[in-house]
Amino acid sequence: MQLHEWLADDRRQDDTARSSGYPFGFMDDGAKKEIRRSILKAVAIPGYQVPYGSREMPIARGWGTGGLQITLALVVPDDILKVIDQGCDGSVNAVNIKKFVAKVAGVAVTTDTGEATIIQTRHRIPEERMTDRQILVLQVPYPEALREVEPSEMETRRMHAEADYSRMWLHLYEDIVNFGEITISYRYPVTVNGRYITDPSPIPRWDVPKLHMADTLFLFGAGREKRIYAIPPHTAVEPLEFEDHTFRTENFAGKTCARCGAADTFLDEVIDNIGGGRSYFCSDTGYCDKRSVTWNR
Amino acid sequence: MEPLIRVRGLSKRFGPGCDRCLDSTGPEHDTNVCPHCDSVTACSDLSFDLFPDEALGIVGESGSGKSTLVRLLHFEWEASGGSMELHRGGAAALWPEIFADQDQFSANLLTMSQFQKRQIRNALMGIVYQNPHLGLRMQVSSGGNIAERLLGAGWRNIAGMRERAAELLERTEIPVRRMDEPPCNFSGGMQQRVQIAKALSNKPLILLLDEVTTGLDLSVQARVLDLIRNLRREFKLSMLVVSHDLGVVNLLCQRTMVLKSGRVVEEGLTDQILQDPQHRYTQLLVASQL
Amino acid sequence: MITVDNLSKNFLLHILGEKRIEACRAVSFRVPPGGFLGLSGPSGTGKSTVLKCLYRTYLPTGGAIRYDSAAWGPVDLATLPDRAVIDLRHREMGYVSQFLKVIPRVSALDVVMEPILTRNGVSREAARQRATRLLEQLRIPRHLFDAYPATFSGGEQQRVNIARAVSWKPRLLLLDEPTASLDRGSVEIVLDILKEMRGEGTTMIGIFHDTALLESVTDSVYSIC
Amino acid sequence: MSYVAVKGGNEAIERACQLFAHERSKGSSPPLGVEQIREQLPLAVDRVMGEGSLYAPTLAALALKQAAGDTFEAAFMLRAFRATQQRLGYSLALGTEKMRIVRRISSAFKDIPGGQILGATSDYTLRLLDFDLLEDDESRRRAFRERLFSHLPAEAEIPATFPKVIDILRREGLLEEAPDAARQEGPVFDITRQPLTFPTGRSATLQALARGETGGMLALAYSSMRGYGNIHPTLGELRVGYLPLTVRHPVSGEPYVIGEVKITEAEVLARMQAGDGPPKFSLGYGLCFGQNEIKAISMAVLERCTRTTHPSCPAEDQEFVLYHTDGIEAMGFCNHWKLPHYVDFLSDLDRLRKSRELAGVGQDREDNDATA
Repeated sequence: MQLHEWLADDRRQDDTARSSGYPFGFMDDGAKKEIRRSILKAVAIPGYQVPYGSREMPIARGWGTGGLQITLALVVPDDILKVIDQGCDGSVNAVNIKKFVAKVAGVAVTTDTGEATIIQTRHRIPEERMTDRQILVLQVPYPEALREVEPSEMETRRMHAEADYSRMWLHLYEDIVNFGEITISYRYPVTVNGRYITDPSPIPRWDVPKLHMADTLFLFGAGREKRIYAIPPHTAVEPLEFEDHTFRTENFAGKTCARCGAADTFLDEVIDNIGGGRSYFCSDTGYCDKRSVTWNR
Repeated sequence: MEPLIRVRGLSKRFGPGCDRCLDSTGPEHDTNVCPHCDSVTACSDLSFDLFPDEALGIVGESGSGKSTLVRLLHFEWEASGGSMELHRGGAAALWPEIFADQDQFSANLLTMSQFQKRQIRNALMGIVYQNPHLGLRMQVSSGGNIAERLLGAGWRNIAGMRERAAELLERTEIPVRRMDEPPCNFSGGMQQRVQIAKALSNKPLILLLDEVTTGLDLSVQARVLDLIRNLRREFKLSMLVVSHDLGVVNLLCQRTMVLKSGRVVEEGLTDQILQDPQHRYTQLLVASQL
Repeated sequence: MITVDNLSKNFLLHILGEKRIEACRAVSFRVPPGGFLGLSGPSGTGKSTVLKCLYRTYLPTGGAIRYDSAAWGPVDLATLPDRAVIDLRHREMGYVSQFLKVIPRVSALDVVMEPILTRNGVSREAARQRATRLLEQLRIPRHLFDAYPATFSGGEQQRVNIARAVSWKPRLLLLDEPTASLDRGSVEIVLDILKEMRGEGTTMIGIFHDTALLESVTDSVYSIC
Repeated sequence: MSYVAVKGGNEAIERACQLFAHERSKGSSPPLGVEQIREQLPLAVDRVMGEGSLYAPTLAALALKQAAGDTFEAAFMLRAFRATQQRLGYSLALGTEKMRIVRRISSAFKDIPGGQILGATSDYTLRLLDFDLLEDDESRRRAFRERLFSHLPAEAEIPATFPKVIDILRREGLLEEAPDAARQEGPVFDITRQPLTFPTGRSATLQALARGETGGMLALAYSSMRGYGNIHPTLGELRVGYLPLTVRHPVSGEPYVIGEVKITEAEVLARMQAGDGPPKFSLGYGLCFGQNEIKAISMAVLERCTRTTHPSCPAEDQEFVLYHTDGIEAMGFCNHWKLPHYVDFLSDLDRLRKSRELAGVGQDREDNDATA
């Protein structure tokens, strides 16, 4: 849905939104406007954390209020929404958020990545490559990658302002000294646009390369911590690595999805029985559904 | 020969200050606390040049402003006034923007942005504090402490950094097998030597030494001072040696500046300062040598 | 080469109640290039003070010291900026005091080699050979070469001191009682070395309490009384 | 009227207590039954029982009613009542595998043997005020119950035991060995009989935290979660259920069950340590009375934090955590500032005036020079 298309088309106020007694998109227009302006600033300065007046939502802090506010600020009636948690459409919290947004914005929902115009996600990026007609909204618990080395917000903002990142690099160096490799598993810090060190949200290493020079717009919303930041399309996103200790993703060699046979997706490990037997399934259930339909035929 | 650094009118005041501060503090009043407004004129109107490959001694008792001087030059504290200019030869290639077209000297470094200051400090200066806690991260490996400066300067190869760290630790007589141990496990003398290794990690032009051997045992102090002397000759470093001990300055420096209550009371060749002191306070200082 | 004109030096000791001590007054003399001037006079009349003023360890109170520097042209040592004095000391002026100013923890060989390396920029090996030759010439026992001079006898220390001063061939050499603590044989060796250096054009000003020695080795003598 | 000096003081105090009781009962609404509190405010009752460290739902409900809903006061009354009770004995050590589970989830694995049992929780509700509850009555509730249970399948068989997720990890050697204190044979450290001395053993830490004040523990644990300290917890398992209490029969010495206790247990996995041996996950353990998941999780995080060898922040400093998380001690001391302090304040006043005098405050600074 391009913006100009939406503006040209005269929107009728959808009656489902009115019936819930709440304004379209649950938030008042002032809130939506502020969040949109924060998003624009975030896109203008890739990787920079824009502080914004985060509103309380009917779901708990730490359960996706940041992502929700971005979705609600952006959604238009004929958007198609997909919501996933740990890659799964059926996950309890994802279902809740989807129901809530559908109720207050009257939008259609889907589990098919290709079909969705807005995808709100927690801790995963869909396996399918997203297009320039889609937006991925990531829920963020810790917006500050430097929190690993510096608890104080005042100090981390100075470090960003001065691009004084040696302490973060030192942390990685010490990891290698103590453990023989960089032990960061999720929230692997990346440098966006060659300037800001940014926290990609707790996505596994597996998803980090998908952020680099992508076609789609990535918007990161931290509700509790009141920050919005973005990785615009075609932006360089490089994981912090050393020439002789390069970034590597999780290793699923020899394992395939028990449901759709995929060998190139991030696999969940499920404990079968008390004896500790394991089986593996695609974490991205939408993708797995589509594959298993064709795979089982 | 052109100086590497030109410092003019450097001053630092803590507290509100008043128009009577300057003329009611200083050597003649034997204090740097202003009786009218209680603010402390830590140092006032310090001017000197530091030449390439020169060790300049700064002596004075506590409260004379010598440590303040080092903190100001290292951009740790905001100067209340004065200028510090870098010679074009020092680092023209690194920051063309701080040199107006033809000028030999850069703009005033003290008034630049924190970002630029930190860039310049990282590339140009190394510092060794009297208290190792100020110079080192005690819980991080000593190799890591050295690597931090290299990382700040853009090094991105672990093996390369470890090799550089090992080389520096060897140069500063620290067993390389202890590279991955944190400095909190080391003796005082070793901690100072790790600081020296860290200060030299990305080949600075200027080494700031703030009372580095104070509090060390005599034999350890001797070893550290010899190390500094040899390193200066080997790396052709300019050094600012701050000490209350004339013996240290005599061993390392050709020229010496004597500070008292925040002012320069005398400046000259080190042997002249020791054998033919002019100012009252310098005579007192030399006479009170053990 | 060097002209001293009405040189005077007083000490003002503030900490002794502004006590004024006059060290020397109205000293004037000239030394041609390659010349060797002796300074004579009873002890305490300021001979050492004059040399220290020339070497700028003392700041002259009055008068001028005009010196034709190779690097800087004619200069007045009395008022020359510190930086230039350091450069002259490094490249042209040598000073041999009565006793060796011990640099702790540096071996005898290194003490002699250091000026050669830093001033003449020869290879380490060449410097080592020249230093070894000089020390042998001054009859310093081989087993003392890598020992610290602080532990040597007075004579041995002074011989190392001289070896150090002459090792790098300065243009102007100031000698303050260099042979005072040496035995007869050593004095002869030192004088030969000095004669050799004069042959290569070094200008010298020296103080020798032994007047016979003074007369024999210098071209002219200036007495301070 | 001055606060205490005049004779009428204690009469005033008596009036104040009566006024408080009056505030509770003056409304037009029917008196609040203790059973109503116990049945309809179970989570408040659970919290008060936990902080009061006495498992007595009815007494906790009474305390809540008496304290007009103030959980600090209610827990305090329960704690005071507990002190009057004679200690009859210690129950036998219990494994929580045999718990009668009503809720059991793990965020470490998508699915776990025995399944993720969501049970009764408000976690997934939309926090929208439900205005229908304004006219709640028995007929509406009966209709809701019928609708709820009408289409449920026949009773599903709930397994007697559920395997512990951390046991599976421990079998794979990914978990640190249980610290030796856990295998301690001797009598359990009893914090109600012996004062805490630092560093304390694990049993003392667990007891103190088990009766800690939920809000205080949450604040400290949240500070650690947000970055002060480097504990990145993953919830290995959270269980809510009923634990059979077994004691040794006084005569036959045979163990037998004397009843059930509702508890919440949280097991938190923290990032590995750079300790000796291969890197492992470290374990934080939390358990408290009733259903109080925030407290159980905070307790697990704090229990792990306080075992950090080099504490780098308050949440990792055992002394700081254990001294500041007991609700009764904290609210008591906070309220004590309301006690008269006019004697102490007078000496303060005197000090202040004296030093201002010395500093010459009051006169103009200039003429102060004149007089000097």
